[in-house]
Amino acid sequence: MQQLWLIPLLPLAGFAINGFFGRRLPKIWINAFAVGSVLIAFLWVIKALSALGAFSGGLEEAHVEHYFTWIQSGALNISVDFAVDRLTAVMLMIVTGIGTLIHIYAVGYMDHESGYYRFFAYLNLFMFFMLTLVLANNFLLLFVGWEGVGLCSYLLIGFYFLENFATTAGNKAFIVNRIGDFGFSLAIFLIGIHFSSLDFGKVFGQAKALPVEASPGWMTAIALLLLVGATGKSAQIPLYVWLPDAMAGPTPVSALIHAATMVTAGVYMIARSSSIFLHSPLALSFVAVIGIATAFMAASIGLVQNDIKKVFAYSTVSQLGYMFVGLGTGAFSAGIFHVMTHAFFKALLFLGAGSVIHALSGEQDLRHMGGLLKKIPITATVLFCAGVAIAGVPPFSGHYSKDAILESAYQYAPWIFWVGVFTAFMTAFYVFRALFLCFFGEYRGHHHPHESPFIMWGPLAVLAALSLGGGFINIPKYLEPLFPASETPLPAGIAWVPVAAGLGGIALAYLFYVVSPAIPESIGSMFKPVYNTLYNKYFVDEAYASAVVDPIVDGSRSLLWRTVDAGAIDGAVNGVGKTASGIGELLRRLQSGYIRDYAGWVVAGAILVVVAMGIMEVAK
Amino acid sequence: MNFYIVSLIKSALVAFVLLTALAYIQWVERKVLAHIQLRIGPRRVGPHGLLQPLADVIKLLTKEDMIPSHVNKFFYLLAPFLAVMFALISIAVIPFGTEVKIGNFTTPMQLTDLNVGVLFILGLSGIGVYGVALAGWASNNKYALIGGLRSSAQMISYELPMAMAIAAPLLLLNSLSFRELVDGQAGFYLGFIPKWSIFHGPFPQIVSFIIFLIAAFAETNRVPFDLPEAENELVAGFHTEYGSMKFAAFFMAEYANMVTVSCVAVLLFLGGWQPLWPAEYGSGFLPTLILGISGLVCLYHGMNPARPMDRFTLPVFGVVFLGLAGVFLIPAIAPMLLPLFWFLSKVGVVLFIYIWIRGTLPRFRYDQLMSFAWTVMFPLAIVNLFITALMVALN
Amino acid sequence: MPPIPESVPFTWYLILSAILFTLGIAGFLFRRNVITVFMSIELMLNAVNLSFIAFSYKFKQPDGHIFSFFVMVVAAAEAAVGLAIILTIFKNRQTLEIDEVSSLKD
Amino acid sequence: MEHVILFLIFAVIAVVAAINLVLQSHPISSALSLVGVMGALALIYLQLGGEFIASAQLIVYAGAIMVLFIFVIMLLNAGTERKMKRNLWVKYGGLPLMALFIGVVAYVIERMLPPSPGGLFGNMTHGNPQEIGRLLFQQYLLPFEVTSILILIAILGAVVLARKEIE
Repeated sequence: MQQLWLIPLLPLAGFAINGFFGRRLPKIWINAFAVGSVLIAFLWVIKALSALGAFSGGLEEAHVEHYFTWIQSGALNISVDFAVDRLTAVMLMIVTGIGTLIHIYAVGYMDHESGYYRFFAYLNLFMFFMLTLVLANNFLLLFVGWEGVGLCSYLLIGFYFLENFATTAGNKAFIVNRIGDFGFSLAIFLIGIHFSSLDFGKVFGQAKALPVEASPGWMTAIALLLLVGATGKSAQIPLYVWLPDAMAGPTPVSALIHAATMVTAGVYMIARSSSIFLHSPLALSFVAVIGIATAFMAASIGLVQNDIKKVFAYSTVSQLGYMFVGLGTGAFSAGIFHVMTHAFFKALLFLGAGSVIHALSGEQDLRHMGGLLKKIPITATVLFCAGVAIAGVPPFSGHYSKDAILESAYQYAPWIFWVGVFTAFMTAFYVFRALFLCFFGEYRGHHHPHESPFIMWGPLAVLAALSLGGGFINIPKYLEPLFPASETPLPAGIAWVPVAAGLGGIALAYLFYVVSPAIPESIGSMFKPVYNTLYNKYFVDEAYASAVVDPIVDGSRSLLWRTVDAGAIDGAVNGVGKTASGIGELLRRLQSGYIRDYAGWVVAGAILVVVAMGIMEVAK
Repeated sequence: MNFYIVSLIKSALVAFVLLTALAYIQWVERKVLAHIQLRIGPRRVGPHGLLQPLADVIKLLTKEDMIPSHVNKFFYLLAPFLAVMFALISIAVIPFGTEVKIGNFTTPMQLTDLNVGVLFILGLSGIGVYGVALAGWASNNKYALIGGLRSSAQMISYELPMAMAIAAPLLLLNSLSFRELVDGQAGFYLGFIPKWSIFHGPFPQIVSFIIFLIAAFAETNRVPFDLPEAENELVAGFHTEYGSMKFAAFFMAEYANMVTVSCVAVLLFLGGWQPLWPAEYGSGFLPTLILGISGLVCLYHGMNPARPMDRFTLPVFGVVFLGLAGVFLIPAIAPMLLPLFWFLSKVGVVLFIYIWIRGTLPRFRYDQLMSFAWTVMFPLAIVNLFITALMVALN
Repeated sequence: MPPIPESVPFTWYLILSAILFTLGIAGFLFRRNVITVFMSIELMLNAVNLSFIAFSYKFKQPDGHIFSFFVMVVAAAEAAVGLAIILTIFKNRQTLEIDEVSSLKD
Repeated sequence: MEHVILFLIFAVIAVVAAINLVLQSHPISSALSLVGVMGALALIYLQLGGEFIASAQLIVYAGAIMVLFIFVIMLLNAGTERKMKRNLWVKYGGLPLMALFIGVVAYVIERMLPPSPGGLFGNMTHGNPQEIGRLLFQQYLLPFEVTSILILIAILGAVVLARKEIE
């Protein structure tokens, strides 16, 4: 026993303390509990993993810890137990590690915010659920964590609940996720039906036992439903719309939840249930297609956004798409690899953006930035580190994970590869567009930029180091025992293409936004419709609004509310009330208030019983 | 049927002795009080007023038995009856000595050896309240009512420390039957310290003995706890409205209770009829010695009398005493009489303490009385009980 | 007139207890003085105790005694509280008539 | 023989006292008759071998609870109940109904219980304090403790209820 339960429970304790007493606690204590709990959790993770030999080539098999039986009904026996295998180990390291850094960062970032304790309470709660999700050894417990992180993301997106857009964004995220969770829960039911267990070990064991070619239809159904869930949580087409709005939350939240950890839950889940997906090529191809489509679309939208966080948000979506491509093309380990590296550089990007925003005291619009290179050099440096990482410039982390994905994509279907490459090009372009707009040229804002305190750029430095060197952590190799990787490098002819795309994107961005800023405007006016389409995100929100939201709203207003609720339900309720009061009107006469009457009734009952017994005796 | 006859004889005997004793205890009390207060006390009726009790009884019997018009007759009459009845019943489980042997027929010196005798006594003392309370209530008289209320409150309050104090020696001796209790206190430490429960290991019960005594005073409404009949505040308390024989009944009840309580004290704490020092040091000859000396003294005073009457009375007493002294020497009877002697002398001592304290101490105030019961006696008794239990458990 | 048996038939105890219990009920129902009603309850409790003791005599095991002991203890607690309540009622309404304390219905 | 006679004596005392309890119009009389019932029952307990329970009956019930009752009656100076005319069927139907009830119960008891060796003094020795104590402090320890707590609460409640409000 490695006392894995401590890992999620430490943040939970932090949440409890801050949530209940935070209002009265001084800031220093809040920081101590919030950051301390996560930090200790991180250290504990390291201790447990090293004890399990995760760093020394051990942990080939999953290490399971059973705590107690949760639900015992019929054949279904769901118990609360945590498991650690190499996949979980990677996720654990990412979640707790990045989490710790971001907590520390948040101490500085949220310094002036109101609701300080509330923020950290939510953040700790999120850590708890995320760790539960990662550690869970059965689908139901995973679902608990899944819903929990959804809840926390809702709470944190709506953190500035006084602003309207924040609350609406929170609602949007929550509702859209419901759709995905609906699919996920259906999948869980199917699994429960067909495997008569939700335990990972049992389910995947049985799944592996089945012959791949003759896999039953319900397997595909399960896989597709799981995919629905994953698209919800990991912001893939068609459910990605919530993620960009989610940037309404504080930047550390965007970094932790909407870049590094939570949104990768879908990837993790699919990778976790790989043995189900492997039995349904159809579902796999769905994953790949959705992934590449999302990647491309989001990247193209990202090209023209002016809000720095929006840009990074869309980049997140598209990177997630990359991960899905990895998963869909069978390179699960590559997907996870990209999860890790992406966690590094995207967290870094967001935190850096946060640092910029902090420096400009709230300014998020790229058009009001510029020339900040001198003013906030550290932030600039780390942001450029992240930029090169995400652009896939060798030998930085993004390069390796992205290449791994693209390799398997090429194996799977060359067109996916080419689209991926173009996406990579766009990625590099818009990221550096943002960076150049932010740091080069003339300062177009009217604030007085100031460099962030150490407590903020300290974590940034660490993340920068990681996103530069993170690529040398060979995750695919590490995950071999789980996902037998097919290492077939790109044919020499096109091995250089992705790198070239990345560098090309950077170069183009430099040309457009540093050398001659006139060009983009002219292009923009030249291809006005395209620009508008991109700028309005392909009008997806509007489409959803007219296609889904409005009908539902009208329908519920007219049908559900006026007819069903007011008519049927209220009628029934009132009817029940009337009946009850009518009966009560009759029974009221029983309650005369005279104790002797009550006693009389009791005695009458007793006499009845005795007489009945007497009669029975006679009857014998 | 033998059983019934024997019981009848015994109870008749006990009743006679007890009632006489009650009368004479009162005489003794008057005498002792008198001497404490440097008076002489009764000496008109009979030699040294020895016939005074008889005279009192006759007076009380022959007085007009009047019933006030404003009382609730039934309860008014019932109350003294209850009081004296409960007081007298409780003597039934008190053993006075080992046992009587006549030929081959033996019977214990006790009306009935109930093996929950102690509980029986406790129960009766609990019920004993009714007499007083009813009397107070039935008299339909403020003073009487207050007296009745006071006494019932006081009795209930002192029941607890008393019970606690009794429980401690029970723990030591591990029985509820008086006879076994006394047997449990036989023997000596180091050959001369008697194993009475006030000296008994592992935890001598001196504290609980004192608590018991105090509680007993309260139970029997004696000075310094005689609030229910505090003359100077309540006229005569609960028996204000009672006269003649009914008053005498309360009087008897009070003294009977005294006797009972003293007997219980002796049985539980003072080793019952166990001698004060071992027989090999000649404890067996103590009664002979005392009686003999007192007989001789009487004879001497008879030779040269202070008053003319003494010339006839004192020699008679002297002869009687000497005769008794002789009786204690008869080997066949001695083993029966010795325990009786020890028991009675111990009871006498306790009774004397009663009288002594009455002669010495002033009366409590009512609130003092209650708070004393609840804030001093009760906790003390409980603590004592715990310590005893602990000690017994540790042994 | 049947001959008197040597030992008391076991059922007699139960019947006695039943009679007492019924009398308790009667007292409860027909009396109006709160205190008397309370005492009728005590009477019923006693009746029940009797049957407990009788049964534990029949089955030769003391558990019945234990139970009736508990009944007594609880009755003591009940008496303490109940009498306190009665005192309060009297303090507030200057009555012990159970029928005048009927504000429960409104 | 004499056992039965004694039982009958006590039983008659108990029943008469109980009837008196019901009929007497003054609370004090009822209280005393209840004490009478309890005394008689205590003796019957003795016959059934319940030495401890008999003593407890005397000490706790007769000695403490009923004294408390009488105490309260005296304090409140409760007078006799004023007669009030009952409705007819209670007046005339009550007694027969009770008789019927008792009859049915007796019948049921007689029918249900097989004849068994009856009550003799000293025939059962399980009721002695040692046994009770052993059971009470070993097998029934938890109920015992709970009851003690209950009593504590009751005491507090009584104090709170009966104390005079401090203005």
